[in-house]
Amino acid sequence: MSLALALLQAALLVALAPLFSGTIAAIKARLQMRRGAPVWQRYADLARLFRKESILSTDASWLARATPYVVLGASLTVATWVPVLFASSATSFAGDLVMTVALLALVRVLHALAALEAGTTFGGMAASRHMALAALAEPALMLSVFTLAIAAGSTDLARISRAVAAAPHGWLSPSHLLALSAMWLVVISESGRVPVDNPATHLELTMIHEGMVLDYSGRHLALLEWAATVRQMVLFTLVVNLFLPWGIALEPSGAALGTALLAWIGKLLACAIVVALGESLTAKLRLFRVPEFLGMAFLLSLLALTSNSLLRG
Amino acid sequence: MPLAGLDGALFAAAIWGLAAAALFPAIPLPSRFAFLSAASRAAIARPVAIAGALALAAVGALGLAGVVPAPLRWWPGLPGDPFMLGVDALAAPFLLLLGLLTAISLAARHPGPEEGPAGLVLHIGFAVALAAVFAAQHALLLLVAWEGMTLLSAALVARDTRSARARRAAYVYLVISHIGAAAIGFGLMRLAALAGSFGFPDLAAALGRLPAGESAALVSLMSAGFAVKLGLAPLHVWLPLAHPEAPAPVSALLSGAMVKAGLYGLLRFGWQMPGSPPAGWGVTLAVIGLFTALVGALYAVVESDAKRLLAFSTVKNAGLLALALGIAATLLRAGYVPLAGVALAACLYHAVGHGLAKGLAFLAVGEAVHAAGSRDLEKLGGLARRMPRLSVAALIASLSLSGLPPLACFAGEWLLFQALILGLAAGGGSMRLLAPFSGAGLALATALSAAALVKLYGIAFLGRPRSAAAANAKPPPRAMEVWLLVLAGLGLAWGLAAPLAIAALALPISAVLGPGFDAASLSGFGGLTLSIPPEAFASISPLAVATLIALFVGLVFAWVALRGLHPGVRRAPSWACGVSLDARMQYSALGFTKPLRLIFRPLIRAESEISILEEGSPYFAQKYRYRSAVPPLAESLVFSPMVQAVFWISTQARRLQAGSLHVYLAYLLVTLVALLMLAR
Amino acid sequence: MSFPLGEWLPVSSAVNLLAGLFLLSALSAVIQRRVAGAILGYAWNSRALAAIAAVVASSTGERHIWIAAALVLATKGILIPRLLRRTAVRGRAREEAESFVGATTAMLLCGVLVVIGFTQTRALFGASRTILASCLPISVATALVGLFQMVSHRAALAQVVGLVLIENAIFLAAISLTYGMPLVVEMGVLLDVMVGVALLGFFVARIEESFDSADTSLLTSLKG
Amino acid sequence: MGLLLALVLVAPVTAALCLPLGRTRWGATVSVAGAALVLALALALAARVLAVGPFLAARGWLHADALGALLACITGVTGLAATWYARSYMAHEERGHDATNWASGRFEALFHLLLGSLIVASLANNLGLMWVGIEASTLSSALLVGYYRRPGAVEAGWKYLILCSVGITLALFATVLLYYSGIGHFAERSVGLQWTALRDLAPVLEPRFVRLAFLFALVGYGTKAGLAPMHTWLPDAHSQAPTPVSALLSAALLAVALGALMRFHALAVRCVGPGFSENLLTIFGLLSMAVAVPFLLIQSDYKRLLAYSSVEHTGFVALAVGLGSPLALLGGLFHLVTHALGKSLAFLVGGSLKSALGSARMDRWSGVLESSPPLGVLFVVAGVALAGLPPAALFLSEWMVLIGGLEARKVAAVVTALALLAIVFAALAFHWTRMALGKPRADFRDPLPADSRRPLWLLAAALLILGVWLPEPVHRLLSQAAAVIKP
Repeated sequence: MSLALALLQAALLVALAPLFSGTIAAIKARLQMRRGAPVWQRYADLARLFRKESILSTDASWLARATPYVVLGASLTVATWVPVLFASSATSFAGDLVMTVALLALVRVLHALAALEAGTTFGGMAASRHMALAALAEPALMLSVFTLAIAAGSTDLARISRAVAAAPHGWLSPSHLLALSAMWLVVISESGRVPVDNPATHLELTMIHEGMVLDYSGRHLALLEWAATVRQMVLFTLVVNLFLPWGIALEPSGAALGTALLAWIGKLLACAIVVALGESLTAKLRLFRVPEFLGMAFLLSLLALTSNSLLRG
Repeated sequence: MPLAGLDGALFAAAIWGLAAAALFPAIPLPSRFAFLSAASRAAIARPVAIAGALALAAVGALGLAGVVPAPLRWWPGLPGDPFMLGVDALAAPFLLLLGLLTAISLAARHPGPEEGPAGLVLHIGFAVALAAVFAAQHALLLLVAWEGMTLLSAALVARDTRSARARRAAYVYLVISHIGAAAIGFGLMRLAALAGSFGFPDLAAALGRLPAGESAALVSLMSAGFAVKLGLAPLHVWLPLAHPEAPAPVSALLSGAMVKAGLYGLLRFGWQMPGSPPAGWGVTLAVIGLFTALVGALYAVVESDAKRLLAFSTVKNAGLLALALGIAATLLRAGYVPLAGVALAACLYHAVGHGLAKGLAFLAVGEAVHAAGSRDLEKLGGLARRMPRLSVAALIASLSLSGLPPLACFAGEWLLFQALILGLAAGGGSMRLLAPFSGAGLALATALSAAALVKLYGIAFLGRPRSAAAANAKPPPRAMEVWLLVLAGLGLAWGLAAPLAIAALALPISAVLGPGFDAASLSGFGGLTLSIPPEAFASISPLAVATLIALFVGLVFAWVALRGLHPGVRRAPSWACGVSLDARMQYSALGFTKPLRLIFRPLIRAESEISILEEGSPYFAQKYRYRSAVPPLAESLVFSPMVQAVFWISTQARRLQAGSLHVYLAYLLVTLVALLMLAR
Repeated sequence: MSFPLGEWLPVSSAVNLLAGLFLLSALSAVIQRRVAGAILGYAWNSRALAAIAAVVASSTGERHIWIAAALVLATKGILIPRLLRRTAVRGRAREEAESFVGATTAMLLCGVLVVIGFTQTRALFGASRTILASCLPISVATALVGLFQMVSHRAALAQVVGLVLIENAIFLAAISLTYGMPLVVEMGVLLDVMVGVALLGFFVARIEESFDSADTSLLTSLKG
Repeated sequence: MGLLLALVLVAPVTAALCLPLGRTRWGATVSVAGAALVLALALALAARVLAVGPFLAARGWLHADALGALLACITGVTGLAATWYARSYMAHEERGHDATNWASGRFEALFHLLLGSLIVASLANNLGLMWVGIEASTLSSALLVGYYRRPGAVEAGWKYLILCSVGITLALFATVLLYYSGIGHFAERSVGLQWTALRDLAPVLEPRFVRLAFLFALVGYGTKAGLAPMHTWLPDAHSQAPTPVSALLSAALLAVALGALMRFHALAVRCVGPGFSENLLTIFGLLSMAVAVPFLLIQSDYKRLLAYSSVEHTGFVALAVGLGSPLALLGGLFHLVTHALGKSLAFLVGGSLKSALGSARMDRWSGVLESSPPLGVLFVVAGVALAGLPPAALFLSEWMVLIGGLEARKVAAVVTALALLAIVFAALAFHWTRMALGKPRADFRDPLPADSRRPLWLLAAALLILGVWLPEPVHRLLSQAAAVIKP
């Protein structure tokens, strides 16, 4: 039963991930007075890519072929225990928040390595920037994890969302909000959005994620892109369901799950709007201003943690 | 115990086998024994040594199972009790690690034809000394083994006798280690003198009798000595100098096993003593460890010599071990025994895990760069296509050392994070400040070393070869690659079976921590999950994660295959904006870490200058030179001032012997008069 | 064996007189600027020593001290000075044996040394005024003075003189304190002294042949 | 008894034989045989002492106790190694540019005179005779130091002779004072100089004079033993003397002089209690170690380096005696043995390297290990030994002393010693890594036959074996000698 639920949640994430990023793009287009592509565009792209043949560099080793599959596999693995609708999962014994962060790191490392396969300049550039920014994002991420874990008394995802949901106004505590904002900044940078990265560009000066997949094509590219959307979906789901677990189902009843589904979609929509607004209003930062951005995230999370332990006396 | 007979025999066989294998080729024979030429004797000695090493590993495993072999004794004719080699719970995991690494590093040796047996002799002798360090149960013997270990490893570091770099490395290493050994020796012998015996229990009793202040000072002194071997900053300077210079198999042993000797010493003489760990020991160790981890990771990122990079990663992991140990001690003093147990489990598990991973890394990368003829990443590249099996081993090593799940170095960090979070939640006094910074610092260090290892593997093994030598590098002998894959398998097993491994470490942990915590309680579902009591605070399962990933990969693959959309792959040269790609267009190792180098420039004082060699048009000069260097701050800030001071004093003092007989006579006169006036 | 003070007074005063002469001759050797003068001072120093030995011998009536006195006179009083003089004449050592310190400073420093020698040894005897009570301080003082001679003088031979002065001082101690050590020992000692001086003379010749000078302050090629 | 007299007489007789034989093939052979005989008799003596305990001979002039036997054995071992090596070394030297125009055979004769005087000094019971022996050693070794007619050698010989004569004279003063301190307690005066007699009467000796005597002995015999600040002759003499002589000076002569000082110390301990002389020895020991450090750190001449290392090691032994606990004394005496082995090995292998590289300047030495593996290995063993690392025996002796000091609760002294030892280690490691490793020199030619290395291999083997196993008789001899110094 609960295993089925876990798989259902994973399926939901995987299925709706392209839609989510499509939605963000669409909202952005509207905000910029463009008609823009339909929200389904991402699916069309993926389908097209799957049909195209895959070309790899003559310099690439076996790693280049393995990476897309492993990346997608790891993203799916994470997806199985992220609390989407139901605040418990059959696979949560296998992974907690730290494991989630670590698996995302695994994905990142494989991405970076694959980017170096072709021996081109763009790949190296993107990989180097990716690893550098990730290194800076990591401490902030870990501290907001600390804050959550201490508040909930656990690093287990389901327990966290349950705990926050159980405390009626738990999410109002300053430490919680600070951690949330820190987490938000980290998620923005991790999922490669403006102002850290610009998903809609191939300008060598700015691109990070695009640069890493530049030498992929066909189904490999499809898999990577799909995995990227899944990862982005997972991150935002984590934000909304760990920090603001409103309406999440605490017991597996149909009604509860229904409300949970609606709440989840609503919250993600809100996220999409906020992201789109942000991307329309702010310009991308120069690469060497990004550390300040992440430094702020670190500061926020540190404040969150200290205020947490201070308020707990 | 049914094994009672066997284990003693195994232990004796391990020690004497290794010792005999070390001596057999070393003894100079008259020429009339030509049939026993040194080379042929070496050929006999190597398998013997491998067997001995495996026996040692078996002894270690048995020790973890609680089977303690009868100790070996002999009487060196000195006053005091006889020398004694034995295995106890604490020594067992280290012996296991040492045995495995020694066996594989010996098996993976493939010296050139011109090389004499000296290398092999030193290699085995070094292993013997290490085994003696871990198994010694006699203070003086421990000191002998310790110094012997230093000496032999220094000889191995200076194996390439012509290289000035190796010579300097060996010298710095010798001196710093000797100073550490002096500190250790003083502590041990002070206790021995008080106890009137060299046995460890008596030493502990003697320490217990000392007044608190003095015992704390003594323990701290010894800990400082052991910290040198562990390579904690700023005493780590010798490590990145020495480890890379030795041949690859020896570097594996140095970084994999010898560094752990420092940890062993800290555990046995810093902690496992009455009244220890003294107040502040844990906090100090944790702070130093955190600092070391960051220093190591940062310098690993900016290093572009493959083996030095690995050495700095060793420094980072040494820092992590010290951090875990310090956190454990702090938690223990704050009274949270189970949490201390968790941190300690993290420490011991990571000690072995890192040993396996780093051994593999040095063997694989060392061999690769040896084949490619340069340690400089800027001259490497594209090795993965030229030595695929080796590259698998190297990749596994790199990913493990980046602390990624489900590999050998992840579970340890996970446990440490849990200990930090729980310690913070429990709000034990100093933890409140320590935990957040440790967590953040640890995350940063891990991410940085991940960047460093991506750089190592990505630049050396992927992309295009950056030099002719790298372009036609030949893979090492098949046998060696097989051995590397065996070691890789061991590392994988250690990672996937983390819960079982930690349960297996229960004995040493409780030997250090005392009762009140059972590491076996950390593993649940019959070793499937690693979970934190009480009430399964959180749990992970490397094995399940691996299975899930494999499952999904399989599914996706099957799906793609079934849909049958262009299953094949077409190969084409990389696209480089239309111009033909050459190796100099790829990112260099220097360029790869430029963002981090710029970001951390204020800390590491990285220097760089661009000079235009040939002016072309104002915007496009024809030739640039870019020079970048990261100065070794620890040397320039800590050590060279001391050295300069010593030398200044010496130059002044040398005036005593100015050559004038009259002055010499005056010394006599003055001494005589002074004695007459003062001493009579 | 102890010696009642009353019946020894004359002897002890005689000894004191000679001991004073002994010390003065040593001091004269120190302030001499010419090697020959130093040697002369040494010769008188040795004769005073022989005289003291004779007095002690007559007072104790021990035959072997007579022998010792004779030996001292023969070797130290006559033989060694002659040997030294011969070396001095043969070599270039005839030039000024200038010392690092002027005569007056030398005098002052020697004074200090003598005082030290006296104060540090006189205390050993408390109030008693036996022969040795006056002789030991003098011998220690002379030893220090001799050492000072070696420190302050440049000429190799002057240093040799300082050395043999110290040996005299010790002989004084031996005779006055213990009425002579076993004869065999004294013979051995004297023999060694003879050989030593001969050897020193030999080296002086070597130095002059290798360095064209007897100024030992030039011998500073070995340092550090 | 006969054994003692024989032992004392062998060397002089050999000397007398060597003089006429000259540099025929026989000269060297006879001298080696003589040295071997000395060693054999010394070992026999040690065995006898272990069997029947100490005994007097020659009407109390000589006596054999554990300390004397130990010193005799040290002298014998070094003497044999040196003469054996000298067989090929001196032959080569005198073909070389340093050729002396002295009558041939003089070297062996002088060498055996030195050997004999050392044996006498270590076995004499009569303090006067001991003094004569040491003085004789000064005279004979002065001629050996000045053996080459270089100006440097003459200068070194002169300084050596002057300084040691002064020292020895002060030592005579000490003897006189000691004799006086016991006068009146002895029926016939000739006994009054016998060390055994004085030892037995020590409690009733006149303490004020014993103290004064010890002061003079400390300066006098200390000069001979190379204690700072009276050590100044040592580097010059060691660097200028022919290599085998340097070995004997460093390994045996210093030990014997220290032995004489130990005998005075033993009397002082028994008469005025341990505090007085032990503190002085501790101070001078540490001072010697400290003074040696800068010259070890900055040094260009190999033999001077070894000389300063000798100063440091003598100081360490003096410190051991000063620390005074049984274990410290045992370790100190053991250190005399191990240092003798290590230092003579270092000197002799240095002699080969010097003649192979044509200079004793260390900046000319590099890549020894590669140039000549056997010499290189011996060289490294010597370095390891002098630096006090296992498996060389000096590691054990040093730590025995330090543990002994800690047993005696003299922590400050031990800490200082440890710090100094660490710096000395840094210095030696620096020089040795520079010389043993690095690019081999093109002009490296080892002119000596391979069998000239046999004594060196034996010395190295002894060092390493003693490092892991101290045979029981040696242990007994050492502990009895320690008991001689301090009951």
